[in-house]
Amino acid sequence: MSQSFTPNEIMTIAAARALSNSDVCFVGIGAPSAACNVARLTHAPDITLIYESGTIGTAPTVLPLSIGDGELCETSVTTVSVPEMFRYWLQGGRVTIGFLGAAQLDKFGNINTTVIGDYDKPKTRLPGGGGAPEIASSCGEIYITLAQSTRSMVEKIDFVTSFGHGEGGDHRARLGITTKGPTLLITDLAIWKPDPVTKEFTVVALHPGVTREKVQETCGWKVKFAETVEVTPAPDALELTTLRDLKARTDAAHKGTEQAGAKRGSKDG
Amino acid sequence: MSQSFTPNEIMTIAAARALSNSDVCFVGIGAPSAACNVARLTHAPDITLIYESGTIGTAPTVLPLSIGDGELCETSVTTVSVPEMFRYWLQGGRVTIGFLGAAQLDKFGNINTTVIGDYDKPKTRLPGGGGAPEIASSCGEIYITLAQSTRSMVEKIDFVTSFGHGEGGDHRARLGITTKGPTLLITDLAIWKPDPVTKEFTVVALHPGVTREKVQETCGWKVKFAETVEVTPAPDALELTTLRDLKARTDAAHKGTEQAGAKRGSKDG
Amino acid sequence: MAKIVTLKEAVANNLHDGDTAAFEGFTHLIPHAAAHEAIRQGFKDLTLIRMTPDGIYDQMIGLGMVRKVIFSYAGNPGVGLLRRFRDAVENHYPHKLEIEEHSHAAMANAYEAGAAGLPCAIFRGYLGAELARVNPNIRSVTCPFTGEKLAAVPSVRPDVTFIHAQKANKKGDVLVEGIIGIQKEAVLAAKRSVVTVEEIVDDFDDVSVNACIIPSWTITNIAVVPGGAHPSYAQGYYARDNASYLEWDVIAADREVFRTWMQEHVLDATPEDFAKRVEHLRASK
Amino acid sequence: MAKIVTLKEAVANNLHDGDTAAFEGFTHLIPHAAAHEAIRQGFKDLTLIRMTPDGIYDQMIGLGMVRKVIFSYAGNPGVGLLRRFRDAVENHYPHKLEIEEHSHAAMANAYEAGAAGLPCAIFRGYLGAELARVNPNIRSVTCPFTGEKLAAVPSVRPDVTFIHAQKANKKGDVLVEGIIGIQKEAVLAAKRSVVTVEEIVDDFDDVSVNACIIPSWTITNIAVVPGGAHPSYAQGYYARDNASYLEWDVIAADREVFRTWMQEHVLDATPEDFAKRVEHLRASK
Repeated sequence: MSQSFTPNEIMTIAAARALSNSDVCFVGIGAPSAACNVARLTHAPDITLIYESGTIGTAPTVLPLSIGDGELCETSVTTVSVPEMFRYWLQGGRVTIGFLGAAQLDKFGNINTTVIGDYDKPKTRLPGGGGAPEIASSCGEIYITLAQSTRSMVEKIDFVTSFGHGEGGDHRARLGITTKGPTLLITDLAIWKPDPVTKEFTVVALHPGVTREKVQETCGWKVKFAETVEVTPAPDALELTTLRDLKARTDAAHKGTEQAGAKRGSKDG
Repeated sequence: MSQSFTPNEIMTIAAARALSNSDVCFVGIGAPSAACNVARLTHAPDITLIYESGTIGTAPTVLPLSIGDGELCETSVTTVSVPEMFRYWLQGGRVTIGFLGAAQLDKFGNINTTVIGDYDKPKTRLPGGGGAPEIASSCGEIYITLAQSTRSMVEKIDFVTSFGHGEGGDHRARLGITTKGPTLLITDLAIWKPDPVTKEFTVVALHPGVTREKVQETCGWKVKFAETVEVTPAPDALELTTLRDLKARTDAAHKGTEQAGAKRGSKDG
Repeated sequence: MAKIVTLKEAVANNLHDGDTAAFEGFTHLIPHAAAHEAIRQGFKDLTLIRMTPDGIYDQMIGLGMVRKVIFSYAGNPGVGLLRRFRDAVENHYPHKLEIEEHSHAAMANAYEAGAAGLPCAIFRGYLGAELARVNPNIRSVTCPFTGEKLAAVPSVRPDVTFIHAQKANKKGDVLVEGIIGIQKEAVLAAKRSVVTVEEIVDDFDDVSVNACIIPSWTITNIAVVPGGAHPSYAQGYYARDNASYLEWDVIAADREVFRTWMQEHVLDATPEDFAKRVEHLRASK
Repeated sequence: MAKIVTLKEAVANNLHDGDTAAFEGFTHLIPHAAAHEAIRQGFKDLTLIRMTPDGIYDQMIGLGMVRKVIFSYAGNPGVGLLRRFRDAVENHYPHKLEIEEHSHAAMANAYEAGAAGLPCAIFRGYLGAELARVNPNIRSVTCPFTGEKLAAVPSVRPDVTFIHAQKANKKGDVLVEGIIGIQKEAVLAAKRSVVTVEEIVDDFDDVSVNACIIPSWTITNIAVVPGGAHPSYAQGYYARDNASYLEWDVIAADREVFRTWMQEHVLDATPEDFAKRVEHLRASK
C-alpha cells in the first residue's frame, strides 16, 4: 500500500471506478456525489452527471452541500424544471446509473429511508423517499453506497421505500420492472454484487486489510461470499489526490459562507 | 356614415369591440388576428394575445402570415414549448376567448374544418382541426368569425371537428363541458348570439346597410332574428385608421421578403 | 395583473386559516420571508404542500400552525432530519400532524397536472414501493393501448402558492432563473399566488424569450423583499448560507431553544431584516 | 455523443425504408434540407409523423414515399391547403395514403409522453369532437379520483426524428431558440435523431442555463446546413420566405408542374443550395 486511506475514501474511489465515460448518473448528495466527480476528474471526463434539482451535465469544481447548489447549475449543460427532470430524463429511461443510499438495507437491495418502526407510529421519522422510489425503477442499474453497521444492514427493513430485488429471484420482472435494479453495493469494507439467480448481495471483494469477520460483524444478515473473493485494489495516487483535492476545494469554498463556530455537518462523504 | 368600409373591415372591427383589456385570447390567423390586434391598439392595450405556436402576451407591430412568425416571438412576454402551450395555458383554463373560423358552420356553432363529404372518401380534404377541438372546449367562450355563404353556413355540417352547442340546449353540459362554447358569431353581414335556451344562433345586429334578406340569402339555414335587431355602429375613424394602418404595415413588411410576381394569398382578413 | 404590495399585505390578502398552501422552491429561492410573515400573522389549521419541506415548514409545524403536510422529502437539505417535523410525527408535539407522503416524481407530476388543469397525473412509479400501501391517494390507471398499469395521484391545486424569484418587471411579469424547480407549476396550479422578488426592473428586454417568465396576469400579488430567500440563495444575487442550515439542526433539536429563536428571529423581526442577513453573502455570488 | 457528419451521411445512417419518421418544426425551423436529402435518397413506405405537415410532407407524399401520415393539421401555413396531400387522400394519387388524425393537443401530449417514456398521454380533449369516431387510437381513461373521463392517445415514438436548430457547440449540444415548438420532445421521443444546424460554435457560455438545449448524448447525428430551414426561418439568422410558401400553392396544384419543380429544386439540388436561397433573407433578420 503506497499511501494510507480511510474506509470512506476507498468506498468513494471504488464507486468511482465502477463508472464509465458513457454513463449518465443520477447523483445524490454524499458519497455518490464525490464518487461521480472523482470519476469525472480521472478516467471518465465525459460522464454525464444529473442532479434531481434539474441540472444536466454538471461539472462542479467543488462538491455541492445540497442537490440544488448554484454551482451545479452554473456548470451544467442545461438546467430544466423539476417536472421535466422526472418525466423526460428519469422516467424517459435516459439514466444508466442511479445512486442510492439507505437508512436500512436488506440483502436483496431493498431500501428504507422512510421510518424506523411502524409507519403510523414511527420510532424515528426519516426524511422519506424523495426521488428514490422512481430512481430505483427507472435507472438502468442502481449502485448503493453505505457504511456498514448492523443497524443499517438488516434482515428485514421496516419500510420498503425503494424496491430492489424484493424477495429475490425474478421479483422485479414479476412486477413488470424492466430495469436491472441494484447491481452493486459498495460499503466502507467490501464490494458486493447480487447473485445471478437469487439476487442476494454477495461479497466479491474485500477492501485491503478487511477480514470476512469484520464484514459479518457489521452486517445484520448472514453474509454470503463469492467463490473467489478479490481484494479491492488500493486507491492509487491520482485517485486519492483527486478525491482529497476535491474535498479540500469543497471545504474552502463552503467555509467562505459559514459563520464562526458553525459545526460542519456536510454529508458529502 | 362618415367613411366607407368593406364588409370584412366591419367584421374585424365588430370582433375587436367584443374584446376587453382583461381578456386572454387564443388567436388564429386571419380575421381573429386582425381583430385582436386592433383591440390591442385601440381600447384594450393590456389584452393578452396567445398564439398556439407558444407565444404568450405577444404584441406584433405587423400581422403574422402564420401562427409561428418570428414577430410573434420577438414581441412576446415569453415563448413556451407547444406541449406547455396546450397543457398549462389552454387546458389550464387560462384563456378567456378562443377564436375559431370554419369551413362549415351550423346554427348551433358546431364547426367543420376537416372534410367536405365523407371522412373516408372526402370530396375535399381540408387541413383538419389543429388546435380547434380543444380550443372549443377549454376556452371560457368562443367567438366565431366567418364570411357568410350558403356553402359555409349549412343546416348540417359534414364532420364535427369542433363541438359548439351540439344539438343545442344543454348538450355541452350533458357532455361534461363546463365552458360556455360559442357565444358570438360575427360575419361580414351581422352579429349573432346564441338563444339563451335553444342555443341557436340568432341575429342581434345587422351591419349598416345590410338587410334581413341578404343575411338569409347567404345562410343555409332558416335564420332567426332577435326581437330587437340593432344596427352595428359603423367603424369610427380611429378604428378604421388603426385597422388600415396595421394592414398597410403588414403588407409593407411582408412584401420585403416576397419575390416579384408571387401572388399575395394572405389569409389575414 | 399582479398587484405590487407590501409583504404584509400580500400574505394577509392571500392566506387564510385552513388554507392549503404551497411555499415552493427546490433548495434554490426558498420563500423564507413569505413564510416568516405568515408565521407573524399567526395562521392556523394549514395544509402545507411541498416536495422538499425544510426549515420553514419545520418552523410552522413547530409553532402548531399546520394540520397536514403533503410532501415527498422532509429533510434539512445537506444536513439531515427536520427535528420539529419529527417531534410532531413521532410525539404529536405540539399536536398531531397528518401526513400525505409521495415520491418526488409523484409530486412533480401532481404539480404539473395542477398547472395543466387536470384532476390527476399519471406516471410510471411506485413500482414495488410501500408508500402505495399507506397513502390512499396513490392509485393506478391502465394504459388503454398497452395494458400497462401506471401510477396515478391527484393533481396539486393549492389555494395559494408562495414563491421567491429574482425579479419582476414593472408590469408584474416575474423571471425565475437557474434552478427553476417547480415554481412556475406551483404558481399556475394555485388559485392565488404571491411572489416575493429581489428587485423590480423596468423591463426584461435583455432576457431570452424562452426564459422562465411567469406572466403578470397569472400572479395575484408581488412584494419586493431583498434577501427574501435567506438562508437559501438567489442565483445572481447572493449565495446559500450553509452555516444557517447547519445551525438550524441545533436550534430545532430543542423545543425551548426553538421557541426562543423563533421569537427573536421571526416573530420580533421584519421583512427588512432579510436584506441585512444576505449582505455578507453577496460577494460570493 | 452526437457525431457530426454530412447531411448525406446523417440521413443514410438514420433513415430506412418503412421507418416511422418525424421531421418536426412548428412554422419555425422546419427541417427542409433534411427532408430534401431524404427525398434524394429515395426512401419508401415511410410513416410520417408531424403536428403540422406542410410543404416537405406534401413533397414526400407527392413522390409516393409515404404509406401513412400521423398528424393534426395538414396545411400550407398562412396559405391554405396541401395539394399533393389532398390528391393522395381524395384520389389515391400517386397511391393510397393512410391517415391517423389527431388534434394539436393530442399530438403535443403524445410527443411529451414519448419523451417521458410513457405508453400513452392523457388530457382533457376531443369533447364532442368527431375525430374520436374515426380514429381508433383515440380512447379514454377514467380519473381514479374524480371519475372524470379523460382522452388518451398512444405516445409518439418515432424511429427517427429530424429537426433543424440554430446552432450546436463543439461537443454536439444543440441550442433551439425562439418558437421552440415540439423539437426537444420529438428528439427525446425518438430512437435516433438528426439535427441540422446553421452553424457550430465553440461553446454556449453566453447562453442562459435555462435555454432549450438538447444535450449531445441524446442526439445521433448533427449536420451543418446553413439555410437548412428555408423557406421556413431560423430566428437570428434569416427571415421566413413567405413568397415560397405562396408559390408552393401553385406548384403543388399540378402533378406535372410538381414533378418538374421537384426534379430541378430537390432531386438535382444539393444541401449547399440552401445557403444561397436564404442570402436575400438574412438582412431582414
